[in-house]
Amino acid sequence: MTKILKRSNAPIFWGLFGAGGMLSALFVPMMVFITGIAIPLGFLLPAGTMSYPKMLAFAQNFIGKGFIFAIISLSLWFAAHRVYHSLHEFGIHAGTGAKLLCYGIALAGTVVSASVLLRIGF
Amino acid sequence: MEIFKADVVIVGGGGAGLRAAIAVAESDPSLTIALVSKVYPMRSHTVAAEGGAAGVKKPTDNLDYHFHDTVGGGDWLCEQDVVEYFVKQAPVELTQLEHWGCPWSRTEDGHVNVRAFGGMKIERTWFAADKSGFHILHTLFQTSIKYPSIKRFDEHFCIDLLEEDGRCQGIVAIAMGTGELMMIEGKSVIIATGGAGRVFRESTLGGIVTGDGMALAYRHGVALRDMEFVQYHPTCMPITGLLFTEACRGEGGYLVNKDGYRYLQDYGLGPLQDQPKNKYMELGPRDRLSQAFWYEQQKGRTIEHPILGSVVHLDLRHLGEARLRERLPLIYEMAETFMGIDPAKEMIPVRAGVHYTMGGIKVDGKCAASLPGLYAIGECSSVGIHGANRLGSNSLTEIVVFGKLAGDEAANYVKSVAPGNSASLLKQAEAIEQRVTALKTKTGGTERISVIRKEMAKSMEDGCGIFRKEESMQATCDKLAELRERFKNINLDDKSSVWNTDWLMAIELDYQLDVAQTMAHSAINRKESRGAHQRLDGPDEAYKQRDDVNFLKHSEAYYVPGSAPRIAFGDVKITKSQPEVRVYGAAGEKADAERKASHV
Amino acid sequence: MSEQKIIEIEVLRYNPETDQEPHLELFKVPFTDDMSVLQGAQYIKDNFDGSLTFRWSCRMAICGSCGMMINGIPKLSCETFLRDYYPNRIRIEAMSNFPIEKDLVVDLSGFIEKLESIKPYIIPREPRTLEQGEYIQSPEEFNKYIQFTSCINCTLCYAACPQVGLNPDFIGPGAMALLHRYNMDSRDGGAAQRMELVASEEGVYNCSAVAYCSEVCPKHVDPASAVNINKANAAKDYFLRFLSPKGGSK
Amino acid sequence: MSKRKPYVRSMDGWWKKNPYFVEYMIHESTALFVAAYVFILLVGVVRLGQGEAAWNAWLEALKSPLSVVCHLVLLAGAVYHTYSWFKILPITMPPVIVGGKKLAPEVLTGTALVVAAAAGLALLALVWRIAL
Ligand SMILES: Cc1cc2nc3c(=O)[nH]c(=O)nc-3n(C[C@H](O)[C@H](O)[C@H](O)COP(=O)(O)OP(=O)(O)OC[C@H]3O[C@@H](n4cnc5c(N)ncnc54)[C@H](O)[C@@H]3O)c2cc1C
Ligand code: SF4
Ligand code: F3S
Ligand code: FES
Repeated sequence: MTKILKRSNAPIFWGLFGAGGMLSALFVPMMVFITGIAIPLGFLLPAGTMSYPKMLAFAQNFIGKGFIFAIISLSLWFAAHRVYHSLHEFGIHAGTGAKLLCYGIALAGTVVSASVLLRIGF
Repeated sequence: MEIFKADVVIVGGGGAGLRAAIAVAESDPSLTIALVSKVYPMRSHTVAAEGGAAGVKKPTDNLDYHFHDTVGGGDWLCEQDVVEYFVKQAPVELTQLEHWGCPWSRTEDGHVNVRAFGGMKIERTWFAADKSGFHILHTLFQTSIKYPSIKRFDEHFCIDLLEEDGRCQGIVAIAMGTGELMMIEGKSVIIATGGAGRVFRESTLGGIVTGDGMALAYRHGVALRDMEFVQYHPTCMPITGLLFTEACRGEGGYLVNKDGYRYLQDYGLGPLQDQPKNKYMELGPRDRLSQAFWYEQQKGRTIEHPILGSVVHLDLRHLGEARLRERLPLIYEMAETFMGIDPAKEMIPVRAGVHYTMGGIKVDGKCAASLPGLYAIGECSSVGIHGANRLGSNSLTEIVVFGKLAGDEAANYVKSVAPGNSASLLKQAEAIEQRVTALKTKTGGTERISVIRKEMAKSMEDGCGIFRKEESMQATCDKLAELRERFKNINLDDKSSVWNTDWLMAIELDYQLDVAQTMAHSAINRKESRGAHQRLDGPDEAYKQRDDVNFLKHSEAYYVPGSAPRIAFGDVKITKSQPEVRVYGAAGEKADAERKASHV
Repeated sequence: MSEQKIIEIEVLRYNPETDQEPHLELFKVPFTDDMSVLQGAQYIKDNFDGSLTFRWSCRMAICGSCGMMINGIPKLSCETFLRDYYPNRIRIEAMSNFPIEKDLVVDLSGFIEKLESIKPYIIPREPRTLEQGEYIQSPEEFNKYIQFTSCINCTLCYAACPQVGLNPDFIGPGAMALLHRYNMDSRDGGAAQRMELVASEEGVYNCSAVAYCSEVCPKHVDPASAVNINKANAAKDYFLRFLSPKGGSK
Repeated sequence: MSKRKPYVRSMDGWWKKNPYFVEYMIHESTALFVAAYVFILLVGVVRLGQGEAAWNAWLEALKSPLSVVCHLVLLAGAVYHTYSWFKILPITMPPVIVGGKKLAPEVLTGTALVVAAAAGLALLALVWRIAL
């Protein structure tokens, strides 16, 4: 075979996709439950669980900060990758445009969360 | 017409053809090889072989044992010098397959394992679970991809050989995808087209096993040798003919009749053994087992099944599910999907079915046919190792041993010959094109090929079955002559070019009719019983016996245009084994001991 | 013989010399309980229309010729039985994701090229002469690859995989299973050479883990796992390049 | 001239043609649910960075019935994502050999789901601790 093979850059996106998929599979359901259902309804968790000081402290904590960042950014990369693939699957071959849009949003989300978390300080 | 020029043309992409192609490529990378096959190589019928390939492996075994098993198994109709070469090369070639990646089943310590097989004195059958042929074929096919000098013509159907200056110089083929013809020139041609068992009805064979190569060589004046010897396999699935490998018995399966009785002990294969014992009971040779089935049927001791007909039972239950799944996974699945039977819990109904053509294109010990430049290997050939009855697991070994030899021989041969005259070859090819195209386009015929095919198969079964008689064989000969006539009056439904399988099947049928005639006429002329050819007639039933005085001879069928074949007889090469009574079981052991004593 | 029943078989017909596009044709086929879909097709060819075109040979699910869509699902027609569909109508079509040549015959040349491109042969880790005998392989070593040797090249997995349909250049599940078979064989040392293809744009990342390929595989090869395990391998190779000058392929 | 004319069938609507593909599309779509939630979370983080008032407004917004209903839907999507992610785990990771035998896919998926449940509960416990 003399066909010239071009190396795919997919590993980067695929790696982010895999990490995001795994992380969100492990934690997102419980997070949705906590922030979107239990807290608003005052159900199960003590009142004030997510009060400003507590959350600020959490976000300033090294581990807390890392966790929030990882969940947000990686999940976005995961979703972007899947959506990009699904577009292809629906026969929308927008090519680079779709790619830029999908991964662009993920990148933007990553940058925003990183900058906010950094600004919050340690 | 498209033209391709090769040094060596190989017709057939089964185990034999692939092994030959690799041999040519390895012996001289500068030679161009055209590998022509009517199916993708991995679809070839080698794929269906289950049990394994014989080659001396154990320290307790030796080449002499393998030699004697083979020659005795073949009822002394073997070319003994060729058998000597065969048994010597067997382990080498099987090891070569291992090096190429063949996943032979192994022992716990990581060495290749061997299993028992019918008619073999010692375990020497290399196996890859029960998919030995599949793994051999895929290993060879995949390995062949490594060699750039092998140019494949997949799904190309060979319709004739080109002969000029008294030597074979190429072939003409139909590219099935377009329906167009092409000429492939070659300084030598190796035929490796496999067997012809599809001329029968109930067989273990794939749809492609139609004897094409045999008919091609035959029409060019090469003899078809020992064609009357057609092997029935004793354990086939009724109706479909699908095979339950001999390894079922090698692993310890029993054959029982309707009373649950292991009837083989009544047919010179006893005494009864609990554990599988080589050359005893279920591990006797195939011809004997199939004949025993026939006798049981005559005695009314087979099971009469409403749909399946007369059957006996293959009992594997005592082996247990775990062992069956490990050693016979394909068999397990086949019984489940095709018959809805769990072999660990129920017995499997089986009967004898056509399995192998011992005879074929007559070649010498170097695979060369009488037409210079033409070679033949594998099941389509008669190199002389199977005699009147092939031992199970010798033919997978045959395809690699003689595939290699023919490849080397052909590679050598082409260096000595000058290129042919393309223009006159092309003229021949164009004449061939007209002939086969006419078959397709002609109108006004009234015969359906499927009807002729079915009548042929039925007639072959009636006349050339496990046991044979003069009248029924004559009836078959007459029927075949009639069908040859009727074939001229066929009409095809499909007159198109692209992928016209109707057309290809008509050409195959034409080949089959030739091959069937050689079988029936060779059979009627052999007035004795030997190996797979068993007669019940003759003055005072004399033909029931083996007759070494008159028939320790190969039959040779020669083509006579527009008529039945001419049958001649040729000598058998004997080196170190004089014909003896062919006995198995306890009697066999005794004979072995006596032979040893007298030889020392 | 058991009582004869009649089953309706609808066949997707296409004759490139007369048809613009495929169309369905209905046949009424008498059948017995032991008849496969393949035998149904043969019955049609023998008795109704000799021009019906399909591939077959072994009838025992080992040669890999007879794949087709049976009621929309890729199956080997020789081991699929008419009785399981009766009394409903059964529809047979050429395998999805391949161009149709004629009736049930598809163009397999693309698949064959892929198969040839993966170097499906032992590239010896340590050369060995025939006199030295066989390579030794422990049961553990053997078990690592044996499952992937069972592929019969039937291409049902290609007919099942939408990514193959969407991008015909995708190397696809069956060929990847075979590639993995050699990579996992202790006799072989060619994994690095094969990586170029695995990691290429035609390679494993076209797969979105639909996994239907493994679902339809008649030989339980699990090609989906072969493809997906190699995503991780290719990723490792991709990043390793940056770490060591020797690591990874080009 | 060759009379070949291979016919290429359209892929339009392929995913509607087989229940297996419909399921695949549903599980692919769970990414949108995850993304939607993460987006809400991102807004929360931004609001947190903007100070207490902004944060409390975000918390307040989450209390609207619409929000709660939305989160119930998101929860369903996220749980399905977890389920489907681990269902394909057996093909996406190298085989796990236990006692010389490959672990059955069901066992692997089951184990992973148990791990996921444990991870969720651990998270809940952690939040509880922070709360106290
Ligand atoms: C079910 C079964 C089980 C068996 N089990 C065993 C076993 O356990 N051990 C054993 O030793 N033997 C076994 N055998 C026998 C053995 O498998 C065969 O004898 C052997 O594989 C034949 O190989 P071959 O290469 O000669 O032919 P094949 O493998 O049949 O190949 C023939 C080739 O020729 C090509 N061809 C034919 N005609 C044409 C044409 N006109 N134009 C172009 N190409 C053509 C075909 O496409 C094919 O590629 C078994 C046989 C069967 C049927
Ligand atoms: S992996 Fe399975 S489905 Fe795919 S070609 Fe091989 S045997 Fe067929
Ligand atoms: S179906 Fe196709 S997308 Fe991947 S897992 Fe199988 S190759
Ligand atoms: S005919 Fe060989 S696989 Fe079906």
